[in-house]
Amino acid sequence: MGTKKIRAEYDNEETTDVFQKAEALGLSKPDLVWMYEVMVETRHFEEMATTLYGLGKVHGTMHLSIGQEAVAAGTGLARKASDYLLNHHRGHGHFIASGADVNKMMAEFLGKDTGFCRGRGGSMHIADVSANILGAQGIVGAQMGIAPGVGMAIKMKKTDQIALVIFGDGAANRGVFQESLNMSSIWDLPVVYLCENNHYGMSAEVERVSGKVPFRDRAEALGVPGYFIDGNDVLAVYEFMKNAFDHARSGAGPVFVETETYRILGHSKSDRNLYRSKEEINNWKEKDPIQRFKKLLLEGDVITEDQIEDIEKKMTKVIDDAVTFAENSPEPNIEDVTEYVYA
Amino acid sequence: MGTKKIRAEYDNEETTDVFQKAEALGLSKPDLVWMYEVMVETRHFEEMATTLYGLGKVHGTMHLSIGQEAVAAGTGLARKASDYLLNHHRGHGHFIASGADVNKMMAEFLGKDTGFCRGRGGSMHIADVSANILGAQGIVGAQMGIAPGVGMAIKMKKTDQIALVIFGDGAANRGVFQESLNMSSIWDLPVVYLCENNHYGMSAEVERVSGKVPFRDRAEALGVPGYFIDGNDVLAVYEFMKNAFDHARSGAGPVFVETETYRILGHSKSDRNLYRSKEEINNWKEKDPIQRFKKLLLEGDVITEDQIEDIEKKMTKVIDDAVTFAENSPEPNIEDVTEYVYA
Amino acid sequence: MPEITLRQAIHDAIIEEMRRDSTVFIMGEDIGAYGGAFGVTAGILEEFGTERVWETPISEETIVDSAVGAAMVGMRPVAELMFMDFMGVAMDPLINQAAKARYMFGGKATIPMVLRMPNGSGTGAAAQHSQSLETILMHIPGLKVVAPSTPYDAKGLLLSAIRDPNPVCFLEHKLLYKSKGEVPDGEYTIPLGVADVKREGTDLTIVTSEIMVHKSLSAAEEVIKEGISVEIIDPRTLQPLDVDTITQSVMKTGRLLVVHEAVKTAGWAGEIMASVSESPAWDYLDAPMRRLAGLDVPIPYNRLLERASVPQEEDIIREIRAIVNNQY
Amino acid sequence: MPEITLRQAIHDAIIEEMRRDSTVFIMGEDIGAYGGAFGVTAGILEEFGTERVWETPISEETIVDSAVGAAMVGMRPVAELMFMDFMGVAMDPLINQAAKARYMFGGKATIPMVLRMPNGSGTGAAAQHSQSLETILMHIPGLKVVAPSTPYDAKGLLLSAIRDPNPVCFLEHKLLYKSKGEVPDGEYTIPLGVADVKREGTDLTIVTSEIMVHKSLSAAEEVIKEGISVEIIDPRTLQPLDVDTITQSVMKTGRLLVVHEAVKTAGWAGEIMASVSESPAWDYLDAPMRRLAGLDVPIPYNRLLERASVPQEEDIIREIRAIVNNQY
Ligand SMILES: Cc1ncc(C[n+]2csc(CCOP(=O)(O)OP(=O)(O)O)c2C)c(N)n1
Ligand SMILES: Cc1ncc(C[n+]2csc(CCOP(=O)(O)OP(=O)(O)O)c2C)c(N)n1
Ligand SMILES: [Mg+2]
Ligand SMILES: [Mg+2]
Repeated sequence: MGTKKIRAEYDNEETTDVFQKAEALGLSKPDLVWMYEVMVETRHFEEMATTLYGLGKVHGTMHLSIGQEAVAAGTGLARKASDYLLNHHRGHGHFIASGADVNKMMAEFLGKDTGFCRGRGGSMHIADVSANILGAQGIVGAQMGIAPGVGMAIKMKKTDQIALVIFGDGAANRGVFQESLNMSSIWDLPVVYLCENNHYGMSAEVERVSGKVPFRDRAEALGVPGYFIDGNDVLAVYEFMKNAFDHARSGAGPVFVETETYRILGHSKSDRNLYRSKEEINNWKEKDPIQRFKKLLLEGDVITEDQIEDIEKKMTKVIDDAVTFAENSPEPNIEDVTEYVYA
Repeated sequence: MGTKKIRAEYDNEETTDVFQKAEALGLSKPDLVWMYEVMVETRHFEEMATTLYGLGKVHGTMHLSIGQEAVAAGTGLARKASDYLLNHHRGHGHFIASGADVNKMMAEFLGKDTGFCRGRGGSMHIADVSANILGAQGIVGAQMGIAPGVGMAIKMKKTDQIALVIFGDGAANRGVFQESLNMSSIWDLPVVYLCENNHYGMSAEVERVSGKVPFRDRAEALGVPGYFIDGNDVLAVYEFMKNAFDHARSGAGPVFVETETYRILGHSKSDRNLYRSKEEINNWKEKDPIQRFKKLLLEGDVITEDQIEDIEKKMTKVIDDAVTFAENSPEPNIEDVTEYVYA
Repeated sequence: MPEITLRQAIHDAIIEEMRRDSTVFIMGEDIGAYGGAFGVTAGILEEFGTERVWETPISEETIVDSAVGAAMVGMRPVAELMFMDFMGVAMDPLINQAAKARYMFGGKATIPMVLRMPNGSGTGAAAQHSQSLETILMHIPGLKVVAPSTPYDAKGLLLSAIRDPNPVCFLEHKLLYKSKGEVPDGEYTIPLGVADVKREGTDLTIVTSEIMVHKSLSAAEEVIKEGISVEIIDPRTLQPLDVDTITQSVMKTGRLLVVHEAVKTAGWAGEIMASVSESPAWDYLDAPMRRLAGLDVPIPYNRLLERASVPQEEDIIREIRAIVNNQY
Repeated sequence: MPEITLRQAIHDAIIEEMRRDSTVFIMGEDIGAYGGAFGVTAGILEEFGTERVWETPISEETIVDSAVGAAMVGMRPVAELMFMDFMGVAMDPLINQAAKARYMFGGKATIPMVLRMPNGSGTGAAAQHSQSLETILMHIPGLKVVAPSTPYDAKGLLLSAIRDPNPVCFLEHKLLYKSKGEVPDGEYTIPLGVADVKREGTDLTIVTSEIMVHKSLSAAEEVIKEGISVEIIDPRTLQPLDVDTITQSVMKTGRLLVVHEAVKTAGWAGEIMASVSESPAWDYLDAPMRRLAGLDVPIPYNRLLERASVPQEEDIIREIRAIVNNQY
């Protein structure tokens, strides 16, 4: 068991002609540029996070998604602002793609009072409930347990919202995966499950710790339509997530989308990458989703080299501004430490 | 979802000719009679339990398996005495089919010091670790979590034992199902999973609370070979369980066998059967596994009406003796109440 | 006032809140046609249908997690664990989700949910169906813990619990379901965090809850014959705890006995004693503070052993005498 | 004697026991090539291979359940939860399986297992990765709870824990992993249930464990300058608890302060106070018993808030002065 490699098959065809694909998906040029920008912004945000950590300005640990930005960008475009987002620990890209203010994100990173959680949560727990961002999870998989409840609420309130829940391949091996998908399945809840399969849960290679991959089959065995796609192809991500949202919004019940991608950096700051080869990492660097999409955009004349430059500059500034904002923000008041325990 | 009825298909063909089938399975006439006796003994045990409860002699609650005896009898014959048994709350039949002394079982029922657990456990927790009977579980599904550990131990000790773990359809919806099968799958552990699908988990009809049935598909999605069979056909149970034990013993990893059967009585003593129809119950009474096997045995001339009578009498006596033993046994010493907390 | 059972009082509180507030709903196992393992929710499915009565698979972790999720987006779930012991499989949702979401998210989330949990021994259900684990819940900041002893308290407290903007764990002692008491018609609430003096007395303060309130009341009736006057404080909510009422009483009586069914070691008696120690009542103590609690054992099946493993009226009487007569 | 870190001491205890006893094995997440989240198990996979090092999926419930299963059939698992906070998803195996199997089965099962759990705040890991939940474990009869403060104690206690026939929860404070101390070469054991007097003194007894032992020792060094002599008792095992050593000390000093990082409400300070209350030491108390504990909050991320949420040296000094000077 556990031997079948996950690259067995994809449900999507590789995007080669951006125009044709965009047309088929009903995407405008600004949509395409938006996704590109989100990816670049996320990359800059996380590179800055590493820098700040190196400078001793960030406390604790952090989980970076470098190499996985396409999943967030494609999903972010498919999601409506009214849809709920239940995020996981490696979720900066999803926050940015959901329109979260990077100033408040950066401030939270630095533990400042202006941060999304007023410095209480940190990178792992960014939330903005008023914007339907129900927070990120430090307990691997717990967001999956929470999601059906959000779906139930949506059904009871009869709105046309969706609960989008994001988790990794490692999380898919927690029992709550089955409980959650089963519960959403029996009640046809409007929950979209997005599994970011980046090949590893910390040092655990997905094939070594999973009886069978892809996980899509588990979803199907629970009565939930499941798809396994190339997560570094941002247009494929958009396409399948859009369909998933549409399906769930129509009242037809939950959908499961598994996106194959790769975590380029270590799991967290303490990771020395002893469990995988440099070669493997380098192979995946070749498949960088930003470079890949850039190439498509350039080849399709959607964007020029100059515009690429401008986006680069713009995002450098956005992130620098966020750092300035965060650094100039006050620390929380120590006397307020017991605030927020009870409402 | 949850609409597909579980009687969709079986992996087994209905046994019609007992001789032919027995021959194919390498079963002797005493084997066949043994299974019949186990079923009758279990039925008598449980009917007596009800009587004692009615008389106020039994404390607490109890979970009876009347109508499900074939699963235990077929499994008990397939299991070797050296194999570990991890039982669930509705497990009297499995204990009896594993050769457990009914005197000690009855004494445990009455909470006596001579009971298997010296009166500490009761019907729900009968155990006899020295005989490889690792106890029954009051927390639905927990035995599934324990099973891989037993499988790991077997692997480390390099014995040719098996861990047999028994649970219901309701338990299959707990997350620990997925965790357990996955763990056994990745390490090819010698664990045999036996799901007694009796259509209900308390009042929850299996189709209503399960995204998809049979559960066999979930096992397959975890890389575990899964079978769905008629659990009221004792020879089919034996056949599939024997194959499952052989497979697991050969080092090929876990197997999952789902047996369809039906709980004739209420879930426990407080059940008023408000969630199902009399008609449904009566339909299933027609499929009583004891009557069904008796008919086969008689038709095949394996046994005579007189022998049937004798077995009836023998088992009546065995159970009456057990009651006598239990009633004449002392209560535990109250001063010993704190014994056994620590070793 | 009409006399109803504690079961009925809880049932009424739920159904009346469901009628009043459309965001209130129930979820759990076998709460529909079956009416719940202890019959509390009987008839609710009939009135409200599956839209407000969510009968779940056996998936406690996801049940409690989902209650958190629904609460976070504006609903008021009243979830049920069939037995408090099953907390073991639903602990992360309590410890790390319900209790912490608001704080971690900087006050941005509100989790107005109730988790009902039958607790206690005495039914012959043995070790995995008989525990009283409320101390664990008290130790998790962010959770509230309610433990009523009478139908009146149960209804008034449950109404408050459902309306409270925080996650509230609501204990129901199995042996009290059939106990009766006066409950007024119509709506009334009892605030969380206010203890009730169940009996006034002058010689000794007993702090106790749920079924032990009743055993203590009987014990008090016994010892009054010997001239020992016992005051009985029922905190009703263990978190927040009404320390004032307790210390006031101790300042009057000078003696403290805490009685609980939960096992002794690290049980909540220690919290009461610590609170008294830290309070002005310390100086009024005329005797050591004492506790009478469940033995440090899993609950045994045999009825004699089961009875021996938790405090009984005679044990309480013995303790009262020992304290008052300085015999420890 | 060589000085080694607490991390090394734990590592050595595990590897030496694995060499000595072929039934000892380890299981958990990322304990192989990664070496464990805190590096404790580095190198063990290399020596023993996958036959004795079981690297699991993220499935804590089944990890701990499986440790119970393996232990029940004669193995001695040393399992790891990456953070103690994850107890939430592995609570049923602890509460209802490991702790109860022996009792429920009438003494027929023996569960010789160890569950290692890094606890504590101070690393900026926020609410779900910083808790000290040992009180919960103390409240479950059947479990033992060990909480070392030095490399010497850690090694000797872990050896005893692995050899103990009961389920033992072994706490490792994250901030102590790098702390150093003298540890003799070769095998030695420290029995479970024996406290250690970490500092002798005459005016006040502090009962404390893990990192708070060190903070208390520093505080004691400060206040001795004012002539206040503090005795520091480290129970080392919280269950079984060495009540005698504690009460002896209190009978000498007449004053008790309990310090723990775990949150205050229903934390184990109450158990210490209750034990003293029930003991002959009660009569020797010259001041109310006091506790200094973590605030009743989830641990916040921001470092200033994080620091403020658990006792610091200055807080301990303040408390010592207050008690000794009768200012409360
Ligand atoms: C219940 C639980 N177990 C273990 C951990 C420690 N941990 C944090 S992230 C992680 C790996 C998660 O893998 P995956 O779900 O694939 O997400 P990825 O980190 O790859 O994005 C682990 C083991 C945790 N936080 N919670
Ligand atoms: C974790 C847990 N949840 C709920 C229960 C209450 N309960 C006991 S048996 C049962 C039904 C189990 O159904 P199934 O697994 O199908 O077994 P069956 O009773 O049908 O044999 C329930 C809900 C329990 N004991 N443990
Ligand atoms: Mg991953
Ligand atoms: Mg069933």
